[in-house]
Amino acid sequence: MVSMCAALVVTGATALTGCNKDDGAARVGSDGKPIYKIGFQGPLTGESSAIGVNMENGVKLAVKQANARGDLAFHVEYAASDDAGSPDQSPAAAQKLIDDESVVGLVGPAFSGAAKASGRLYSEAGLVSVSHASNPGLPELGFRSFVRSVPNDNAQGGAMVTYFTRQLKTKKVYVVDDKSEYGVGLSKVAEKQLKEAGVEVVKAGVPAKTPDYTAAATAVKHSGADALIYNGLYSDAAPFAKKLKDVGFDKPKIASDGTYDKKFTELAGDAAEGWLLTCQCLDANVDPGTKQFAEDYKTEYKAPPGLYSAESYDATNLIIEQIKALGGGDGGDVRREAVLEKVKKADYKGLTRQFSFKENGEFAGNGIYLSEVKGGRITLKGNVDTLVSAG
Amino acid sequence: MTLLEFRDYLVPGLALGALYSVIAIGYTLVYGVLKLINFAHSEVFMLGGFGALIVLTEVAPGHPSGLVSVLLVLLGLVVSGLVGAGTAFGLEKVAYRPLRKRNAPALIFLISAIGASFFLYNLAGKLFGRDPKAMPALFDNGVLFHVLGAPVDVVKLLLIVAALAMIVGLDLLVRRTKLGSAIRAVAQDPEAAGLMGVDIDRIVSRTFVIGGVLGGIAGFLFGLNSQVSFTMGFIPGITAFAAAVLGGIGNLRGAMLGGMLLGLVETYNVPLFGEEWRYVAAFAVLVLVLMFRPTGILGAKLGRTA
Amino acid sequence: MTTTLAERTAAARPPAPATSDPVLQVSGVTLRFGGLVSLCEVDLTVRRGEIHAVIGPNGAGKTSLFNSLTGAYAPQEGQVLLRTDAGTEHSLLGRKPHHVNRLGVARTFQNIRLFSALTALENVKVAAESGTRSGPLGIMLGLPRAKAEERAAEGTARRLLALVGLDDRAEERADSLSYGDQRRLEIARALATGPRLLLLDEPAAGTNPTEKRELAALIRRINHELGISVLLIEHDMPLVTSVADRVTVLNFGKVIASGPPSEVQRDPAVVEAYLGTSDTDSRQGRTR
Amino acid sequence: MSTLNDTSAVTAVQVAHLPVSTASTASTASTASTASTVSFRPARPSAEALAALRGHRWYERPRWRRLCALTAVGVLLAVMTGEQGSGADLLFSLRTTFTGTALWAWIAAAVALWAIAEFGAVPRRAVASGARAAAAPLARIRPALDSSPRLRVALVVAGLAAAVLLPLLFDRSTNQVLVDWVGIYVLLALGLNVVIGWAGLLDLGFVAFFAIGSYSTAFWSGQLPVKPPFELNPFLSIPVAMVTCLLAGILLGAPTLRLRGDYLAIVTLGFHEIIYLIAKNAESVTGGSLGVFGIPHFSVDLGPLQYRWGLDPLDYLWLLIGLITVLVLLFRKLVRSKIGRTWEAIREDEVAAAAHGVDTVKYKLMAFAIGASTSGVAGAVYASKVGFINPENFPLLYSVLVLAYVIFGGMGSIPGVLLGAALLAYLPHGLKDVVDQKDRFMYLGALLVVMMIYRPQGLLPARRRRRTVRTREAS
Repeated sequence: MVSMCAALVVTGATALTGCNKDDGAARVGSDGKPIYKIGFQGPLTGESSAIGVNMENGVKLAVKQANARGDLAFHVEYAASDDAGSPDQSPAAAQKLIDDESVVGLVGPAFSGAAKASGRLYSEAGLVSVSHASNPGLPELGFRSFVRSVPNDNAQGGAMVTYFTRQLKTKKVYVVDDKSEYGVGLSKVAEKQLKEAGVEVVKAGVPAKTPDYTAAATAVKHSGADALIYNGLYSDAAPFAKKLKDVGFDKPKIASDGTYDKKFTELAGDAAEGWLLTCQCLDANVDPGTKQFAEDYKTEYKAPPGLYSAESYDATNLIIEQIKALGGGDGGDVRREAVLEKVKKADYKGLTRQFSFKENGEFAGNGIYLSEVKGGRITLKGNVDTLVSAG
Repeated sequence: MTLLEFRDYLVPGLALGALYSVIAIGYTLVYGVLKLINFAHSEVFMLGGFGALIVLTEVAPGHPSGLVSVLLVLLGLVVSGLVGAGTAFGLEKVAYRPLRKRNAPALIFLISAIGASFFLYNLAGKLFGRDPKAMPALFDNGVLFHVLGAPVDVVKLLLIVAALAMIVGLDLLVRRTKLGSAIRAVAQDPEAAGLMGVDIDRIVSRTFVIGGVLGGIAGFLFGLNSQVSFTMGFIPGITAFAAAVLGGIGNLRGAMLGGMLLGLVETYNVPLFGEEWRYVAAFAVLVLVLMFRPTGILGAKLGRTA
Repeated sequence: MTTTLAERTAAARPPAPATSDPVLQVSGVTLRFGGLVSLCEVDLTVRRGEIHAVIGPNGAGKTSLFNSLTGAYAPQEGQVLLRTDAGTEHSLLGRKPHHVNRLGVARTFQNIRLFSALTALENVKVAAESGTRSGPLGIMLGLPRAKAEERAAEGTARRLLALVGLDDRAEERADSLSYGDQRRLEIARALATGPRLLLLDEPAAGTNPTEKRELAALIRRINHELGISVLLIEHDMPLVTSVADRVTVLNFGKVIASGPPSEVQRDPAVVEAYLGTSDTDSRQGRTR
Repeated sequence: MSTLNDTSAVTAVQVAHLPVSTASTASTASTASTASTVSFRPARPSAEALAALRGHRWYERPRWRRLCALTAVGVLLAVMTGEQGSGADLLFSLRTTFTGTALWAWIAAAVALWAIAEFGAVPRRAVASGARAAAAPLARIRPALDSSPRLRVALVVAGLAAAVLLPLLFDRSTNQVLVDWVGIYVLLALGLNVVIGWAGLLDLGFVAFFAIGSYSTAFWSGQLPVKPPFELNPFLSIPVAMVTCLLAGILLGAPTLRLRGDYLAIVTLGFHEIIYLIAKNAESVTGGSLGVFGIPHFSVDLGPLQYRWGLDPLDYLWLLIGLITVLVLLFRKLVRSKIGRTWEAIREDEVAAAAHGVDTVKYKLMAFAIGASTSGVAGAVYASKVGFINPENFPLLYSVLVLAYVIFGGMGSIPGVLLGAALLAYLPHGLKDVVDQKDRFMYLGALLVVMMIYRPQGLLPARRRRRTVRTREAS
């Protein structure tokens, strides 16, 4: 009864207020140039804040440099919105950016769960979200403003499997994930493809922040598997690697992009030696193309760039490029819808790779890189496909 | 699971159990004297880990061995114990004593403790950075010897030995010293103890400090076995609290027993049901035990059994 | 079983003369705590309509006996039978306290256990309503039965407060009442559950002589006017002799004498128990 | 001589506490304690004098101890507001703080505050009388409300009108927060208040029922891997979620409610963890870590009356306000009935309650079930509003948070719980632009501690509890 009343009230009130859509009125700076904002949504607090901060710093650096170059007819500003990496904070975080009408493009959401919880809102607002979330199912959910700036996990999981089956000829693989949405998604891909290749699979979930990895490592050792796949973040991969070394598991080990971070080698020390790492990303610290970026980043934040810092930097520049192309500051039509259209059709050469997108927002192109930890550093072995065909 | 496999989980299980025991004692001690759950004990543990981490990062050379290793470990133990003690002392002084003075109900303590816990771990995250840190290498973690064929490495041995030493030391302290009998007196009947001339404030404060030493050292040991981060207190804290309840909260030996039991249950759960059910196994055991023994395995009195 | 006191008092039964018809029969009850024997083969019969006193030195097991009768303790051996007016028998041992109460046994406590933050009226109402049947849904929806039950309970509570002389204190918090008033409030609260047997645990402890006289009168009224049998623990011998029809003496958890007050007082075993050495007293003190 | 010494020691101890208590009462400005401030004031000089007489060294005397304490607070604040730490250099933040100037500003502020409080009699008096004057009208509100039901009704109606109409003026992101956090958590706090505030059961796993409600809604909308026998109209999922949670509450409560307070706390905490892990691990049933996507919005389809809830948070906000209003009315009735009285009796003395025919387990179970079904409602609304749930929506931390909200507002008091939950749930979002986002929970924690020290009874304590706290403090 009451809910019916509520419903009536609601209908009435919506009719009264109408809908106040943004009509692209950009704010203007003191020098008369318009101001456009690039938003970032990701975990700035909570468990995964380290990754969020990596990305945020990349975005901030790109914004800062874009303004500093002085060749733009507009100002770029940065707008942060923290979702703590969790879906429940995501709608509010997204809405905050959507409500700020000068935000015309977004880097993020960083995580798949958060992307799912806020995708409907961004789609409604027509605000393009250039996301690093790599869960394969995302483009199928029908978010029209979602584009992915990295190859999805099908590609990555596939690359791991290809390398194991074709290069190392493994018979039995132990697949471990951290029970996060990210890890589980990757493990599913890997399991499916391994089984298709006729390889025996043992699957296990070891929740992130497990206080002691010894038991899990012992289980790996007893399984008799001749290779291990770990899908999770470096912060959990490191103690796991230590315990694997302690129990004496010396078979090939491969880990996903969540582990691809210099901190993995710092945390795990000797135990990281010999681990293989796949990533859609290039290591900004070693790649020649990102050398300048890495130096700037270090000066700015007193720390080397981390996972996805460079990709976020690229994604930000991608959006700025499109604003420029739309004629931002020269009376061009820089509304969200226009930016969305432009980004979806973009073909942009960033520091890390070439960016272009399929119709459903999926990243077009491939390129999973394989690296190895050698002498305490992550060294690039090369593109998985080329490695396998060469071997 | 073959017998061979069964064997290999024993040492890790005992080591984890020893760690839980030491943390659980911190909960149980405070519960014994104040009848309140010191929810912020997990942050004492966390800060103990950070204390040792900071000092050791400053002093540890690249690849120490031999006597240097031993000294470094001792240094870590001392520093983490001191930091833990200091944190617990401050915690009592700021978050609990004012409440005690006005005779606040237990729930108020709980919320104050939760607030203190939030404050401390987020402050640590802010000050020291929010990504995990590894303890500097203090020794080469190789297998030392085998027990019935099961390998025992340095970290696990250190965990078990240090925990046992602390437990035995604490048991002696509580049973043999004047401070110990004062603690027991306060645990049994604070009013009567007060009338007999025991300075309750001082005893409560010292109880916190003792629990803090244990908690801080546990943080260091935990960090050695895995790594240090600002959120590292939460899970071991909850588990150790469960262990204290399992054994009978307020009961020292109960806390040790409960800790050991949960450590073994969690470890053996891995080959039996899979790692992802770790806490389900732990809590299922807890609920089952409490159904049949509503005050835990050994019952709930610090004064009586310790 | 769910008849409220209101209905029972409304029936206004004539004062029940003490008959040989037992309302409570305790036989061979033994209660141990670990190695300590708190009650040892206690036999006791309360006849319908009588006031029966249990006396004994401190630690003789009187309160343990009450706790055993009301379901708070579970004696290892023996039998406790409650006989209703209709003659059906209920065994009380092993029943939950609230169940024992529903069968018609109410009690007060030696160390007053009122609901201290509730008003006097609310204290009595809680007891009066414990047997009523309306559930949360009925109450939240304001069904007529819930309202009627609430009104009935309010009426009973006010009547009982008047009976014990607290009607002008109804809205005061229980812990703000004087000690004597608290004792009487406990009695009113116990009566509100509509018992056929009332257990009073040292109701006169800590009261002054005037209050004691009033209390004796109150106990007699409860017994005569409401027709409720009373089992009474009391140290105050004048009070016991003035109200009790019969007395049972406990010492070291054993019944050492039983009979009318005048007889029991002359019993040599009783005299010895009361003049016994302080040594035995203190030793027994611990069993409680 | 020794007797005299003893008594003076006692007085010294008592007196020594006074300045602290006056400080606290002045800051909370509560009515009850203003009176005590006045009567205790003349005792203060003698605290110093007595401390001197008893041979305390200078730094042990109250005045200097207060200086130390204030300076420590200053340093702490400097550390709290300092630089964010860096991943590479552990001591970066501390080093910058202790070599920077902000530290000295904080310390100077602390010392100045101390000096004014200790020596500046004039400004102190001015502040005190100003605070009293400011607090006087506030202090009169409560008695006025207590005595006049009409005023109370007017206030409630005004509050309700504000809650319904004000969101029209807010931007959508505020309204998102108002739904996702404030509305939902007010509902949860209301439910938990029944369990903890009224029945006195320490439940540390309350959000588990929120999860069960959400997943039940997902189930009946056919989005889980396990399919329902038939799909329900999304709106019907509210009562269904309620019943599901009710049953879950009874299932959990029946075997465990005999446990004493702290044991119950850990068992409920464990229950939460188990529900969370089942949601996470039982992939074939719950969808596991990937969560459930595509839970439809509510819709009403009754002939002429048709409405579909959509992406606009306002719709859900009004729905929540409606639900909260109904629940408040029902709960009010409940707590003033025999059930409320019986809960209170059980809280006061469980043994006595049982001895008077109260089936204590039944009543506790009732509280548990009512609380659980309330959070079932919240779960259903949440799942439908966001359309996506996954286990990370229900971490253990949230159970603890809801508990903090209830106690912060005032256990057992409906207005208190509404206000407390609304304020605290909004705070982290309100603070977003004020303090560094990463530090929000640090400030929240500090606020909780300070609150518990100076106003443990909560913002708007229940009437009866106000009396209890007062008598306790007096004794």
